[in-house]
Amino acid sequence: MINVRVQAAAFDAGAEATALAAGRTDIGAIVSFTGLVRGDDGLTALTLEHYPAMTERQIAAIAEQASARWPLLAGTIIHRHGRLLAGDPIVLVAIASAHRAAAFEAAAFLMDWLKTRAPFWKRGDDGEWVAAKSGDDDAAARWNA
Amino acid sequence: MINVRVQAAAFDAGAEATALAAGRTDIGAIVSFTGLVRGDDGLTALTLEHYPAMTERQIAAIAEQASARWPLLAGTIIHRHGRLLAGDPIVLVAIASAHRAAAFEAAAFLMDWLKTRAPFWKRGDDGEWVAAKSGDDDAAARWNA
Amino acid sequence: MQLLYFAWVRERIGRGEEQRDVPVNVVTVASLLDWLATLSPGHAAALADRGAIRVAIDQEFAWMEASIDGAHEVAIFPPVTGG
Amino acid sequence: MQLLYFAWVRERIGRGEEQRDVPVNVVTVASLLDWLATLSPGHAAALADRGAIRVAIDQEFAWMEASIDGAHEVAIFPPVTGG
Repeated sequence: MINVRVQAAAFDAGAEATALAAGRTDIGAIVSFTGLVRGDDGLTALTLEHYPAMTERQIAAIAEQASARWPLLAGTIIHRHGRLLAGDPIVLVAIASAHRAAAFEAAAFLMDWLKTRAPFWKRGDDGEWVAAKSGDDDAAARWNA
Repeated sequence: MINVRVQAAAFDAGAEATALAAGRTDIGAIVSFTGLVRGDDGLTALTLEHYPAMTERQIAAIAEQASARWPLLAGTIIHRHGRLLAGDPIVLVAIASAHRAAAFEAAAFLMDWLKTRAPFWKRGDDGEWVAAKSGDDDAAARWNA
Repeated sequence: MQLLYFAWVRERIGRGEEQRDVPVNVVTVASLLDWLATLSPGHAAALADRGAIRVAIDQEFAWMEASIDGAHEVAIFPPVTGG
Repeated sequence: MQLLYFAWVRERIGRGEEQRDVPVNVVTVASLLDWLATLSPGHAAALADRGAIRVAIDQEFAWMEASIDGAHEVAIFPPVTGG
Protein backbone atom coordinates (compact mmCIF):
# COMPACT_ATOMS: atom_id res chain seq x y z
CA MET A 1 0.00 0.00 0.00
CA ILE A 2 3.09 2.19 0.31
CA ASN A 3 4.72 2.67 -3.10
CA VAL A 4 8.50 2.50 -3.11
CA ARG A 5 10.65 3.88 -5.93
CA VAL A 6 14.42 4.23 -6.18
CA GLN A 7 15.30 6.32 -9.19
CA ALA A 8 17.78 8.75 -10.70
CA ALA A 9 15.02 10.95 -12.13
CA ALA A 10 13.59 13.97 -10.36
CA PHE A 11 10.12 13.75 -8.80
CA ASP A 12 7.24 16.15 -8.21
CA ALA A 13 6.73 16.04 -4.45
CA GLY A 14 3.46 17.94 -4.57
CA ALA A 15 1.92 15.77 -7.26
CA GLU A 16 2.97 12.59 -5.43
CA ALA A 17 1.36 13.72 -2.18
CA THR A 18 -1.81 14.96 -3.85
CA ALA A 19 -2.18 11.69 -5.78
CA LEU A 20 -2.49 9.77 -2.49
CA ALA A 21 -5.96 11.19 -1.85
CA ALA A 22 -7.22 11.30 -5.44
CA GLY A 23 -10.75 9.98 -5.75
CA ARG A 24 -11.17 9.05 -2.10
CA THR A 25 -12.77 10.72 0.92
CA ASP A 26 -11.43 8.60 3.79
CA ILE A 27 -8.11 10.46 4.03
CA GLY A 28 -8.04 13.30 6.53
CA ALA A 29 -4.30 13.93 6.71
CA ILE A 30 -1.33 13.84 4.36
CA VAL A 31 2.15 14.44 5.71
CA SER A 32 4.83 14.89 3.11
CA PHE A 33 8.55 15.12 3.81
CA THR A 34 10.93 16.30 1.10
CA GLY A 35 14.68 16.17 1.69
CA LEU A 36 16.84 18.48 -0.40
CA VAL A 37 20.57 18.74 -1.06
CA ARG A 38 21.92 21.61 1.05
CA GLY A 39 24.69 23.76 -0.38
CA ASP A 40 26.64 23.82 2.90
CA ASP A 41 30.33 24.77 2.86
CA GLY A 42 30.28 25.55 -0.83
CA LEU A 43 28.87 22.18 -1.90
CA THR A 44 27.42 22.53 -5.39
CA ALA A 45 26.69 18.90 -6.23
CA LEU A 46 26.92 15.41 -4.80
CA THR A 47 26.62 11.87 -6.03
CA LEU A 48 24.53 9.25 -4.29
CA GLU A 49 25.82 5.71 -4.58
CA HIS A 50 23.51 2.89 -3.50
CA TYR A 51 23.20 -0.88 -3.29
CA PRO A 52 20.27 -1.58 -5.62
CA ALA A 53 19.47 -5.17 -4.62
CA MET A 54 19.28 -4.17 -0.96
CA THR A 55 17.69 -0.74 -1.30
CA GLU A 56 14.22 -1.51 -2.59
CA ARG A 57 13.98 -4.65 -0.49
CA GLN A 58 14.90 -2.86 2.72
CA ILE A 59 12.68 0.14 2.04
CA ALA A 60 9.75 -2.15 1.26
CA ALA A 61 10.36 -4.00 4.54
CA ILE A 62 10.34 -0.83 6.61
CA ALA A 63 7.23 0.39 4.80
CA GLU A 64 5.54 -2.85 5.91
CA GLN A 65 6.62 -2.15 9.49
CA ALA A 66 5.15 1.35 9.35
CA SER A 67 1.90 -0.01 7.93
CA ALA A 68 1.66 -2.52 10.77
CA ARG A 69 2.37 0.11 13.40
CA TRP A 70 0.07 2.93 12.25
CA PRO A 71 -3.33 2.92 10.50
CA LEU A 72 -2.05 4.23 7.17
CA LEU A 73 -4.22 4.55 4.08
CA ALA A 74 -1.63 5.24 1.38
CA GLY A 75 1.97 6.29 0.97
CA THR A 76 4.82 6.91 -1.42
CA ILE A 77 8.55 6.70 -0.75
CA ILE A 78 10.98 7.89 -3.41
CA HIS A 79 14.76 7.98 -2.97
CA ARG A 80 17.00 9.25 -5.73
CA HIS A 81 20.50 8.11 -6.60
CA GLY A 82 23.15 9.49 -8.94
CA ARG A 83 24.33 13.06 -9.30
CA LEU A 84 22.30 15.84 -7.64
CA LEU A 85 22.82 19.60 -7.43
CA ALA A 86 22.43 21.78 -4.34
CA GLY A 87 18.73 22.52 -3.95
CA ASP A 88 17.61 19.32 -5.69
CA PRO A 89 15.07 17.08 -3.96
CA ILE A 90 16.63 13.80 -2.90
CA VAL A 91 14.01 11.91 -0.91
CA LEU A 92 10.23 11.98 -0.51
CA VAL A 93 8.12 10.31 2.15
CA ALA A 94 4.40 11.06 1.74
CA ILE A 95 1.93 9.35 4.07
CA ALA A 96 -1.85 9.49 4.18
CA SER A 97 -4.06 8.51 7.10
CA ALA A 98 -7.48 9.34 8.51
CA HIS A 99 -5.89 11.42 11.28
CA ARG A 100 -2.82 13.57 11.57
CA ALA A 101 -0.94 11.86 14.43
CA ALA A 102 -0.47 8.60 12.52
CA ALA A 103 0.65 10.42 9.37
CA PHE A 104 3.15 12.62 11.23
CA GLU A 105 4.60 9.74 13.23
CA ALA A 106 4.87 7.30 10.34
CA ALA A 107 6.57 9.88 8.12
CA ALA A 108 9.09 10.78 10.83
CA PHE A 109 9.70 7.08 11.57
CA LEU A 110 10.34 6.31 7.91
CA MET A 111 12.73 9.23 7.51
CA ASP A 112 14.68 8.26 10.64
CA TRP A 113 14.92 4.76 9.27
CA LEU A 114 15.99 5.86 5.79
CA LYS A 115 18.74 8.00 7.32
CA THR A 116 20.23 5.13 9.30
CA ARG A 117 19.40 1.92 7.41
CA ALA A 118 18.86 2.60 3.71
CA PRO A 119 22.06 1.72 1.82
CA PHE A 120 22.92 5.07 0.23
CA TRP A 121 26.20 6.97 0.44
CA LYS A 122 26.75 10.62 -0.45
CA ARG A 123 29.98 11.90 -1.96
CA GLY A 124 30.57 15.62 -2.52
CA ASP A 125 32.04 16.89 -5.77
CA ASP A 126 35.29 17.39 -3.85
CA GLY A 127 35.55 13.58 -3.65
CA GLU A 128 34.91 13.51 0.12
CA TRP A 129 32.31 11.08 1.42
CA VAL A 130 29.72 12.58 3.75
CA ALA A 131 30.14 11.23 7.30
CA ALA A 132 27.22 9.59 9.11
CA LYS A 133 25.76 11.57 12.02
CA SER A 134 25.34 9.97 15.44
CA GLY A 135 22.24 12.15 15.87
CA ASP A 136 20.58 10.09 13.15
CA ASP A 137 21.17 6.89 15.14
CA ASP A 138 19.67 8.54 18.20
CA ALA A 139 16.64 9.66 16.21
CA ALA A 140 16.10 6.15 14.86
CA ALA A 141 16.52 4.56 18.30
CA ARG A 142 13.54 6.44 19.76
CA TRP A 143 11.17 4.21 17.76
CA ASN A 144 12.40 1.10 19.60
CA ALA A 145 10.91 2.21 22.92
CA MET B 1 8.81 34.57 7.54
CA ILE B 2 5.82 32.23 7.79
CA ASN B 3 3.10 33.31 5.37
CA VAL B 4 -0.44 33.12 6.71
CA ARG B 5 -3.51 33.08 4.50
CA VAL B 6 -7.16 32.54 5.40
CA GLN B 7 -9.20 32.11 2.26
CA ALA B 8 -12.25 30.48 0.71
CA ALA B 9 -10.36 29.50 -2.43
CA ALA B 10 -8.68 26.14 -2.94
CA PHE B 11 -4.88 25.91 -2.74
CA ASP B 12 -2.22 23.78 -4.41
CA ALA B 13 -0.45 22.12 -1.48
CA GLY B 14 2.41 20.81 -3.62
CA ALA B 15 3.14 24.14 -5.26
CA GLU B 16 3.05 25.93 -1.90
CA ALA B 17 5.55 23.52 -0.35
CA THR B 18 7.84 23.54 -3.38
CA ALA B 19 7.83 27.35 -3.48
CA LEU B 20 9.41 27.49 -0.01
CA ALA B 21 12.75 26.24 -1.36
CA ALA B 22 12.70 27.98 -4.74
CA GLY B 23 16.01 29.59 -5.55
CA ARG B 24 17.74 28.70 -2.29
CA THR B 25 20.11 25.93 -1.19
CA ASP B 26 20.02 26.27 2.60
CA ILE B 27 16.83 24.24 3.03
CA GLY B 28 17.35 20.55 3.70
CA ALA B 29 13.86 19.58 4.81
CA ILE B 30 10.29 20.53 3.96
CA VAL B 31 7.44 19.04 5.95
CA SER B 32 4.00 19.65 4.54
CA PHE B 33 0.74 18.78 6.25
CA THR B 34 -2.51 18.84 4.31
CA GLY B 35 -5.80 18.32 6.10
CA LEU B 36 -8.76 17.13 4.04
CA VAL B 37 -12.50 16.89 4.63
CA ARG B 38 -13.30 13.23 5.42
CA GLY B 39 -16.55 11.78 4.17
CA ASP B 40 -17.29 9.99 7.45
CA ASP B 41 -20.82 8.86 8.22
CA GLY B 42 -22.12 9.96 4.86
CA LEU B 43 -20.86 13.54 5.13
CA THR B 44 -20.72 15.04 1.64
CA ALA B 45 -19.99 18.68 2.45
CA LEU B 46 -19.41 21.01 5.37
CA THR B 47 -19.25 24.72 5.98
CA LEU B 48 -16.45 26.35 7.94
CA GLU B 49 -17.42 29.46 9.86
CA HIS B 50 -14.65 31.60 11.30
CA TYR B 51 -13.92 34.81 13.18
CA PRO B 52 -11.93 36.80 10.66
CA ALA B 53 -10.49 39.51 12.91
CA MET B 54 -9.15 36.90 15.32
CA THR B 55 -8.10 34.23 12.85
CA GLU B 56 -5.23 35.84 11.00
CA ARG B 57 -4.01 37.60 14.12
CA GLN B 58 -3.95 34.39 16.17
CA ILE B 59 -2.36 32.30 13.42
CA ALA B 60 0.31 34.96 12.92
CA ALA B 61 1.03 34.93 16.66
CA ILE B 62 1.45 31.16 16.80
CA ALA B 63 3.65 31.26 13.70
CA GLU B 64 5.90 33.70 15.58
CA GLN B 65 6.04 31.27 18.49
CA ALA B 66 7.05 28.42 16.20
CA SER B 67 9.74 30.57 14.60
CA ALA B 68 11.15 31.42 18.02
CA ARG B 69 11.13 27.80 19.13
CA TRP B 70 12.66 26.09 16.07
CA PRO B 71 15.23 27.26 13.49
CA LEU B 72 12.78 27.60 10.61
CA LEU B 73 13.74 29.02 7.23
CA ALA B 74 10.34 29.48 5.60
CA GLY B 75 6.73 28.44 5.96
CA THR B 76 3.20 28.80 4.71
CA ILE B 77 -0.05 28.31 6.62
CA ILE B 78 -3.34 28.34 4.72
CA HIS B 79 -6.73 27.72 6.31
CA ARG B 80 -9.87 27.73 4.22
CA HIS B 81 -13.34 28.81 5.25
CA GLY B 82 -16.75 28.50 3.59
CA ARG B 83 -18.28 25.45 1.99
CA LEU B 84 -16.08 22.42 1.31
CA LEU B 85 -16.82 19.00 -0.15
CA ALA B 86 -15.62 15.65 1.18
CA GLY B 87 -12.10 15.14 -0.13
CA ASP B 88 -11.35 18.88 -0.38
CA PRO B 89 -8.17 20.23 1.24
CA ILE B 90 -9.00 22.43 4.20
CA VAL B 91 -5.69 23.36 5.82
CA LEU B 92 -2.03 23.44 4.84
CA VAL B 93 1.01 23.81 7.07
CA ALA B 94 4.28 23.69 5.13
CA ILE B 95 7.54 24.29 7.00
CA ALA B 96 11.11 24.45 5.73
CA SER B 97 14.26 24.09 7.81
CA ALA B 98 17.86 23.00 7.38
CA HIS B 99 17.13 19.70 9.16
CA ARG B 100 14.17 17.42 9.41
CA ALA B 101 13.52 17.36 13.18
CA ALA B 102 12.73 21.08 13.36
CA ALA B 103 10.46 20.92 10.32
CA PHE B 104 8.54 17.88 11.60
CA GLU B 105 8.13 19.28 15.11
CA ALA B 106 7.11 22.78 14.05
CA ALA B 107 4.53 21.45 11.56
CA ALA B 108 3.01 19.13 14.19
CA PHE B 109 3.02 21.93 16.78
CA LEU B 110 1.25 24.32 14.41
CA MET B 111 -1.38 21.73 13.49
CA ASP B 112 -2.05 20.89 17.15
CA TRP B 113 -2.42 24.59 17.80
CA LEU B 114 -4.72 25.21 14.83
CA LYS B 115 -6.96 22.35 15.97
CA THR B 116 -7.41 23.77 19.46
CA ARG B 117 -7.00 27.55 19.19
CA ALA B 118 -7.81 28.80 15.69
CA PRO B 119 -11.37 30.18 15.68
CA PHE B 120 -13.03 27.95 13.07
CA TRP B 121 -16.18 25.89 13.43
CA LYS B 122 -17.34 23.09 11.15
CA ARG B 123 -20.99 22.43 10.39
CA GLY B 124 -22.07 19.41 8.36
CA ASP B 125 -24.66 19.73 5.61
CA ASP B 126 -27.11 18.07 8.04
CA GLY B 127 -26.92 21.26 10.13
CA GLU B 128 -25.04 19.57 12.97
CA TRP B 129 -21.94 21.30 14.34
CA VAL B 130 -18.87 19.09 14.60
CA ALA B 131 -17.91 18.52 18.25
CA ALA B 132 -14.42 19.35 19.50
CA LYS B 133 -12.25 16.35 20.43
CA SER B 134 -10.54 16.15 23.82
CA GLY B 135 -7.70 14.33 22.07
CA ASP B 136 -6.88 17.57 20.30
CA ASP B 137 -6.47 19.36 23.63
CA ASP B 138 -4.17 16.57 24.81
CA ALA B 139 -2.12 16.84 21.63
CA ALA B 140 -1.76 20.60 22.04
CA ALA B 141 -0.84 20.28 25.73
CA ARG B 142 2.26 18.22 24.99
CA TRP B 143 4.02 21.32 23.65
CA ASN B 144 3.79 23.04 27.05
CA ALA B 145 6.25 20.62 28.69
CA MET C 1 -19.66 46.74 24.07
CA GLN C 2 -19.61 44.88 20.77
CA LEU C 3 -20.65 41.25 21.22
CA LEU C 4 -19.95 38.58 18.58
CA TYR C 5 -21.43 35.09 18.47
CA PHE C 6 -20.27 32.12 16.40
CA ALA C 7 -21.46 28.64 15.42
CA TRP C 8 -24.32 27.25 17.58
CA VAL C 9 -24.01 30.14 20.02
CA ARG C 10 -24.90 32.42 17.12
CA GLU C 11 -27.73 30.13 15.99
CA ARG C 12 -29.31 29.89 19.44
CA ILE C 13 -29.09 33.62 20.10
CA GLY C 14 -30.44 34.27 16.63
CA ARG C 15 -27.87 36.86 15.56
CA GLY C 16 -24.13 37.09 14.92
CA GLU C 17 -23.50 40.36 16.73
CA GLU C 18 -25.08 42.98 18.92
CA GLN C 19 -24.11 46.20 20.69
CA ARG C 20 -24.97 46.25 24.41
CA ASP C 21 -24.47 48.63 27.29
CA VAL C 22 -23.22 46.35 30.04
CA PRO C 23 -24.18 47.19 33.66
CA VAL C 24 -21.29 48.54 35.74
CA ASN C 25 -21.47 45.63 38.19
CA VAL C 26 -20.65 43.17 35.38
CA VAL C 27 -16.85 43.02 35.59
CA THR C 28 -15.67 39.52 34.58
CA VAL C 29 -16.29 37.19 31.65
CA ALA C 30 -18.30 34.88 33.94
CA SER C 31 -20.56 37.69 35.16
CA LEU C 32 -20.99 38.92 31.57
CA LEU C 33 -22.25 35.47 30.56
CA ASP C 34 -24.58 35.42 33.56
CA TRP C 35 -26.02 38.78 32.59
CA LEU C 36 -26.33 37.94 28.87
CA ALA C 37 -28.25 34.76 29.76
CA THR C 38 -31.01 36.91 31.27
CA LEU C 39 -31.64 38.87 28.06
CA SER C 40 -33.73 36.33 26.13
CA PRO C 41 -34.62 32.63 26.03
CA GLY C 42 -32.20 32.34 23.09
CA HIS C 43 -29.36 33.86 25.09
CA ALA C 44 -30.19 31.55 27.99
CA ALA C 45 -30.19 28.46 25.76
CA ALA C 46 -26.93 29.46 24.06
CA LEU C 47 -25.10 30.02 27.35
CA ALA C 48 -26.63 27.23 29.47
CA ASP C 49 -23.66 24.85 29.22
CA ARG C 50 -20.77 26.99 30.42
CA GLY C 51 -18.29 24.15 29.95
CA ALA C 52 -18.95 24.37 26.21
CA ILE C 53 -18.43 28.14 26.01
CA ARG C 54 -15.20 29.87 25.01
CA VAL C 55 -14.63 33.62 25.07
CA ALA C 56 -12.22 36.00 23.37
CA ILE C 57 -11.72 39.62 24.46
CA ASP C 58 -10.49 41.85 21.65
CA GLN C 59 -9.48 38.74 19.65
CA GLU C 60 -7.54 37.05 22.48
CA PHE C 61 -8.78 33.98 24.37
CA ALA C 62 -9.87 34.90 27.88
CA TRP C 63 -10.57 32.90 31.05
CA MET C 64 -13.90 33.06 32.86
CA GLU C 65 -12.25 35.10 35.62
CA ALA C 66 -10.78 37.65 33.21
CA SER C 67 -11.78 41.30 33.57
CA ILE C 68 -13.85 42.82 30.78
CA ASP C 69 -12.78 46.31 31.79
CA GLY C 70 -11.89 48.27 28.66
CA ALA C 71 -12.98 45.48 26.30
CA HIS C 72 -14.25 46.69 22.93
CA GLU C 73 -15.18 43.38 21.35
CA VAL C 74 -16.16 40.22 23.22
CA ALA C 75 -16.69 37.05 21.16
CA ILE C 76 -18.56 34.03 22.52
CA PHE C 77 -18.42 30.64 20.81
CA PRO C 78 -18.11 26.84 21.25
CA PRO C 79 -14.75 25.03 21.36
CA VAL C 80 -13.10 25.43 17.96
CA THR C 81 -13.15 22.63 15.37
CA GLY C 82 -10.91 23.86 12.55
CA GLY C 83 -7.84 22.26 11.01
CA MET D 1 31.20 -15.96 -2.24
CA GLN D 2 30.20 -12.75 -3.98
CA LEU D 3 31.65 -9.72 -2.21
CA LEU D 4 30.33 -6.21 -2.81
CA TYR D 5 32.01 -2.97 -1.73
CA PHE D 6 30.46 0.50 -1.57
CA ALA D 7 31.55 4.12 -1.07
CA TRP D 8 35.08 4.56 0.36
CA VAL D 9 35.40 0.83 1.05
CA ARG D 10 35.03 0.31 -2.70
CA GLU D 11 37.48 3.13 -3.48
CA ARG D 12 40.17 1.82 -1.13
CA ILE D 13 39.85 -1.78 -2.32
CA GLY D 14 39.84 -0.53 -5.89
CA ARG D 15 36.85 -2.50 -7.11
CA GLY D 16 33.10 -2.76 -6.47
CA GLU D 17 32.87 -6.53 -6.38
CA GLU D 18 34.86 -9.72 -6.43
CA GLN D 19 34.26 -13.46 -6.21
CA ARG D 20 36.34 -15.20 -3.52
CA ASP D 21 36.65 -18.73 -2.19
CA VAL D 22 36.60 -18.15 1.55
CA PRO D 23 38.68 -20.56 3.72
CA VAL D 24 36.57 -23.00 5.74
CA ASN D 25 37.83 -21.65 9.08
CA VAL D 26 36.32 -18.23 8.27
CA VAL D 27 32.85 -18.56 9.80
CA THR D 28 31.72 -15.12 11.07
CA VAL D 29 31.51 -11.62 9.63
CA ALA D 30 34.37 -10.53 11.90
CA SER D 31 36.65 -13.35 10.76
CA LEU D 32 35.73 -12.67 7.12
CA LEU D 33 36.85 -9.06 7.55
CA ASP D 34 40.10 -10.26 9.20
CA TRP D 35 40.78 -12.58 6.30
CA LEU D 36 39.88 -10.02 3.61
CA ALA D 37 42.25 -7.51 5.21
CA THR D 38 45.18 -9.83 4.43
CA LEU D 39 44.47 -9.94 0.69
CA SER D 40 46.01 -6.61 -0.35
CA PRO D 41 47.13 -3.26 1.07
CA GLY D 42 43.91 -1.79 -0.35
CA HIS D 43 41.78 -4.35 1.50
CA ALA D 44 43.76 -3.68 4.67
CA ALA D 45 43.27 0.09 4.37
CA ALA D 46 39.56 -0.25 3.64
CA LEU D 47 38.93 -2.50 6.63
CA ALA D 48 41.34 -0.96 9.17
CA ASP D 49 38.68 0.96 11.13
CA ARG D 50 36.18 -1.75 12.06
CA GLY D 51 33.96 0.73 13.89
CA ALA D 52 33.27 2.41 10.55
CA ILE D 53 32.39 -0.83 8.73
CA ARG D 54 28.86 -2.15 8.19
CA VAL D 55 28.02 -5.50 6.62
CA ALA D 56 24.97 -6.99 4.92
CA ILE D 57 24.55 -10.70 4.23
CA ASP D 58 22.23 -11.40 1.30
CA GLN D 59 20.86 -7.83 1.54
CA GLU D 60 20.18 -7.88 5.28
CA PHE D 61 22.26 -6.02 7.86
CA ALA D 62 24.43 -8.43 9.89
CA TRP D 63 26.34 -8.13 13.17
CA MET D 64 30.07 -8.83 13.41
CA GLU D 65 29.30 -12.12 15.22
CA ALA D 66 26.85 -13.30 12.54
CA SER D 67 27.58 -16.54 10.72
CA ILE D 68 28.42 -16.34 7.04
CA ASP D 69 27.44 -19.97 6.54
CA GLY D 70 25.35 -20.24 3.39
CA ALA D 71 25.82 -16.57 2.44
CA HIS D 72 25.75 -15.88 -1.28
CA GLU D 73 26.41 -12.15 -1.28
CA VAL D 74 28.23 -10.21 1.43
CA ALA D 75 28.32 -6.42 1.11
CA ILE D 76 30.78 -4.26 3.03
CA PHE D 77 30.37 -0.50 3.34
CA PRO D 78 30.58 2.55 5.64
CA PRO D 79 27.64 3.78 7.72
CA VAL D 80 24.91 4.92 5.37
CA THR D 81 24.31 8.61 4.61
CA GLY D 82 21.16 8.68 2.50
CA GLY D 83 17.93 10.52 3.07
